[in-house]
Amino acid sequence: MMAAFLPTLVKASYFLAALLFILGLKRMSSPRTARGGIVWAGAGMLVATLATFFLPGMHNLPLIAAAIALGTLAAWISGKRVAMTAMPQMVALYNGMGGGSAAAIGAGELLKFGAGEAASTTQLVLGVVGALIGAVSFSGSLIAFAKLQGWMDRRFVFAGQRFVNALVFLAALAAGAALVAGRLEVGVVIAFFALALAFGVMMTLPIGGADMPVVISMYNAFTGLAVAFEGFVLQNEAMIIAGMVVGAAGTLLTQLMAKAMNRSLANVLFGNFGAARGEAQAITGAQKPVEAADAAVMMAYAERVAIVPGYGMAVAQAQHKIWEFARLLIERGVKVRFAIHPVAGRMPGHMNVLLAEAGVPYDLIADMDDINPEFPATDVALVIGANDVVNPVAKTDPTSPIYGMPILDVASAKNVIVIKRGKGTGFAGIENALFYADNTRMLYGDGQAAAAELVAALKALDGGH
Amino acid sequence: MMAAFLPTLVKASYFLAALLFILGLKRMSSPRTARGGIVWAGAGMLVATLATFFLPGMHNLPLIAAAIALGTLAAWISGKRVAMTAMPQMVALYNGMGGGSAAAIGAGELLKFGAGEAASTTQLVLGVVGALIGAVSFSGSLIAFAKLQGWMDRRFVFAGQRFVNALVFLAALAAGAALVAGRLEVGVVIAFFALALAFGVMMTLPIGGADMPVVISMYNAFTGLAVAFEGFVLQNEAMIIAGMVVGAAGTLLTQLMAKAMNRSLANVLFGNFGAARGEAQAITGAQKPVEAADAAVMMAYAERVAIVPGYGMAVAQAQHKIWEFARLLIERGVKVRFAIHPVAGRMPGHMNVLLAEAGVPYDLIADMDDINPEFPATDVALVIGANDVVNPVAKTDPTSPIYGMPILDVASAKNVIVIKRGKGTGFAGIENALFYADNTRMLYGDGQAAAAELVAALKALDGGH
Amino acid sequence: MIDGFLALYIFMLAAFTGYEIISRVPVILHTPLMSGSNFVHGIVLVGAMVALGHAQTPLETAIGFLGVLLGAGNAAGGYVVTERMLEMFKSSKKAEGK
Amino acid sequence: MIDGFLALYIFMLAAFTGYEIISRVPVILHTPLMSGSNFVHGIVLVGAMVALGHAQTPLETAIGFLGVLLGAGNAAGGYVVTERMLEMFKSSKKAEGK
Ligand SMILES: NC(=O)c1ccc[n+]([C@@H]2O[C@H](COP(=O)([O-])OP(=O)(O)OC[C@H]3O[C@@H](n4cnc5c(N)ncnc54)[C@H](OP(=O)(O)O)[C@@H]3O)[C@@H](O)[C@H]2O)c1
Ligand SMILES: NC(=O)c1ccc[n+]([C@@H]2O[C@H](COP(=O)([O-])OP(=O)(O)OC[C@H]3O[C@@H](n4cnc5c(N)ncnc54)[C@H](OP(=O)(O)O)[C@@H]3O)[C@@H](O)[C@H]2O)c1
Repeated sequence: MMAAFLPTLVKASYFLAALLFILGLKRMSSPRTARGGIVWAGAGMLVATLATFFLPGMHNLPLIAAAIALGTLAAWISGKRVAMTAMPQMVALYNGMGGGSAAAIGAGELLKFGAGEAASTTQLVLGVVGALIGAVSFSGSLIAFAKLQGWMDRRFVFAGQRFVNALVFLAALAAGAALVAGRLEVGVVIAFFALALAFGVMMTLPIGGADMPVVISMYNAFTGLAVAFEGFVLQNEAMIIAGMVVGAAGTLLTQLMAKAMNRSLANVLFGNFGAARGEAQAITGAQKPVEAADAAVMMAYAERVAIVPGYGMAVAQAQHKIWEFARLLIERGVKVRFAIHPVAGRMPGHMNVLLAEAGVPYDLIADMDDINPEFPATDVALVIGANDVVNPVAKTDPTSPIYGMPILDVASAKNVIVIKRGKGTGFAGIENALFYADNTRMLYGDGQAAAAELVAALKALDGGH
Repeated sequence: MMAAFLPTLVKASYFLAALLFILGLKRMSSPRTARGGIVWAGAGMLVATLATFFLPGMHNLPLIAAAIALGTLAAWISGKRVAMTAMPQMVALYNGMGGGSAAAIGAGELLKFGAGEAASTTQLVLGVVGALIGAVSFSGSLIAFAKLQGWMDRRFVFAGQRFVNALVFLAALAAGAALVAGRLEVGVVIAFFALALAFGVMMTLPIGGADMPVVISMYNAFTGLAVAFEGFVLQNEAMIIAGMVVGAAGTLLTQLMAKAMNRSLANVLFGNFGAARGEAQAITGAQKPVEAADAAVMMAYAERVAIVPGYGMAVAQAQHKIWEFARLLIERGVKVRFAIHPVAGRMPGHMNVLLAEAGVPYDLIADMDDINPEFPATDVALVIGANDVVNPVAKTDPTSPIYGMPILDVASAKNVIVIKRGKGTGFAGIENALFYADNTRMLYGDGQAAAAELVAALKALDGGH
Repeated sequence: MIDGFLALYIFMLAAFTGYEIISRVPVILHTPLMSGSNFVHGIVLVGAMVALGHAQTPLETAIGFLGVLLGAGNAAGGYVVTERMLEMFKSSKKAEGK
Repeated sequence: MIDGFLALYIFMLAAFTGYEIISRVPVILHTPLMSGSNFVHGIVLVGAMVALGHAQTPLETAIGFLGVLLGAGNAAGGYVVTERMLEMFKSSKKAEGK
């Protein structure tokens, strides 16, 4: 219906937009060109949006402009204000909005078809499927947002949960089938969307907050597909292509993210990972505490120090203090490097983002493959709030849930100092043999406070200036 | 015109074919899966060809079957019989046939449009452009074939050649424009094709035989584009997609091939590379000959020997004798490896193909990056028929045409023995400082004969058994 | 008019394109790239604009308005967040380019 | 009916697909891959069959016959040659897979 009215210039704008999206994503997937990528894609979006105003036969132009202004303003401000560490939930929120928009398009078209507008079977089927996926992505993403934001701390698990979820999903499918079969009544449409939205919520509830980045990536791929399918209903090539590209790219990205965490997607979705599990493997020995002053002295007179940050540094927001401490060491002639594990923290690149925020220059940051061979020549490895990513069990115990994940080999450093608050486990919920090793000393305390003590101790060493 | 009559099953076959082509190419581009790739693509071709017989409204079915049988038989037999080293020219030949087929489709459609069949401007334009490209690829590929086959040894160069070529090309364009403008008379069609074919010939004539792999790859991309454009005229999605994929892949491949030879595509096409050039840089010193018997003794008592084959080994068909010699060395406990430069010979993978043919197991074959660090610990590097790929000038002389090309670092081996017939230069036509180095000895003679002498000498050492 | 088969071809090609583009991405770019592709499907805004532009009943208008609002949020929010994240990688530019 | 813009989209996506697929190929596979893609455009045979199948005048029939002959040669020859070349890489399979 739409394609026939599209004047050439609008069509050309859409083509340009699709091209810029692909080129932009291509650039974003390489570190050297990543920053330009979003600008290219942004230009494409601008062109396509502006061109759409010039489609013939468009009514409600002021209303459209108002809705755009409102949505843009709200998202822009929230996106600018939010803290760097809250990025994953913002992505979830905006992604959910996209899914909702696709679902709304689907709803509108279904109502029109119900009112007698002609549609091919393919359009009807894809319209329904797109609306289903979009609605699931909408409500699921909102739950993911709420969890990451800390509004919903608990994981909601009950017996027979999977069975109930499957029932709701089948009911949604049945309602969709009724729509395709021609029962395009308002009641059926409402039931269909209610069921789809409910399924999105229920599917996301039992998943632990730390698994959310993977789940958000999956919903991102969902929204892409929903957009592609609704694009077919509207016969809009730019939507079809952009949506499908994101659908495929997002699916692969989801798998890559799960793999980086040494998990499978099925395990993330249904595995109830992070729930209380059987008793942890017993580890002999004791944790040996150390005072901040002693730790500071050890590092002050070391030749090489490697700092290994983890999720705890993010929680404590200790990156600024740690960088201050590192700078003091560097002034004393100590060779300091930051060692980053690819899945340290709760989202890929989490540590890089935090350290960049604190102003750590990039040449001091080493990734796993570069620094692992250097640990044996390192005098002190300072672990701050990292746990799973330095757990030797990943190499030694085949029954461990993190078995097989490559780790930062801090255990081979001459001395290890670990900053954490107590005996808390990490994301995987397991004991860490590193903390009991002979060459490990524990510096208990909140990450930021402990780092501040180290700084103070070091300054005292230099005569308190 | 065609799309409307396509029954669903035929359409589905075409879709399957396009999918299999892409998946097949994907597999072919990774060494582990390459062999399966061609089978996948072949299955796609079979499905699409069979399905086409079931298109409604097809006449001349026996004629079609006869033409297919004839073409398949001739190509199949020639392709099976030809020697492994003649592969590049066979690819040229078959590629030219594809270009010719696309041009024939274009000619047929142009005649039909002339006879009053309706066509959109886009169809007309793409039909003409596709026919032009196809015809150029056809005649150009045949010249490439003739040159590689040794039927046309000379490079045909004359003053003002580029100017004449440009004129012919412009004339072909003008004829094409006339066709697009509606002058679809048989005379114009004939003139158009005659000019296009002439341009293909003239463009290829001045290019040296050794540059042909790159040129063939370019014509391969051309044929792909021609097929895509004629596919649009026929409204056949499988042709459009397969053609365009090959067009893009072939373009990139052409660039990669040129780059592997340290050349630019423009340089290949217009550079007259390999023509007589200014005097070679003077190299002091003399080539020091060695007898086969002495060379054999040196290697018999060596610990490590690296064999470096080049184009001369292919010319002399010396791979079997060399492998026999290497086996004798291995029996004596010498560690032997073959060192392969990526562009040794006259086509990428040339040496790998020859050595595989002779039965050399793959774990004895090392590529450049692996073996270069090992040359200093190598007692004897035996160079057979290689020249440019071991020329140190590529590292030392910025004015050299091969400057910047990575080379096999044989000069750092303790001793170097070079088998070649005399003082002939290699593909780049330049002197080689390696042949004058203190630790280099020249074993003059045809590659196969010299290898046979080495074998005989080694057997004599062992007491002539 | 894009019929079923044509759509299938476009779906297939777009899927290959998306898949191949991502297949070499390093781990630290996973989050920004997720955000970037999240922005790209903000093109849904264009479809929502068309839906609202052709809405006739009040219900259709309301749904269309919601669609445009959400779509604009997807696009704008996706852009800002991605841009901010990639900005963080600024200092990495030289080091990563080696 | 595939109109101009739709063709443009398909061209663009197919080009990206082809480009991305090849962009990581090792040097020793250049020749077999050239040969393999040469085989793939042998699909021109299908178009030539249609042309001959709809030929009416003797000239059209002759041109169509030529087209099918050449197209079949492209497909069959391309297959045999590629298959033979890749066969040579058989022994490499294990070593390369590492
Ligand atoms: N990066 C990703 O994309 C991603 C996404 C999802 C999941 N994951 C998973 O998350 C884990 C990441 O490993 P990780 O080593 O970074 O973290 P972790 O294993 O989760 O360990 C974090 C440690 O920090 C300590 N901690 C918490 N708050 C602290 C504070 N305020 N001050 C000081 N210490 C504090 C905790 O011990 P105390 O309680 O004793 O202080 C805890 O042992 C991996 O298992 C990974 O698979 C990663
Ligand atoms: N692989 C590709 O894709 C490709 C494609 C096109 C061009 N090229 C270019 O080709 C060159 C390849 O280098 P290369 O080192 O392999 O070869 P080369 O530089 O061409 O040298 C070949 C040498 O073999 C000797 N030779 C010829 N026939 C012989 C015989 N029957 N017995 C013994 N020796 C014989 C010749 O010297 P005598 O005459 O003294 O015997 C000559 O110096 C590079 O410049 C490359 O860029 C490569």
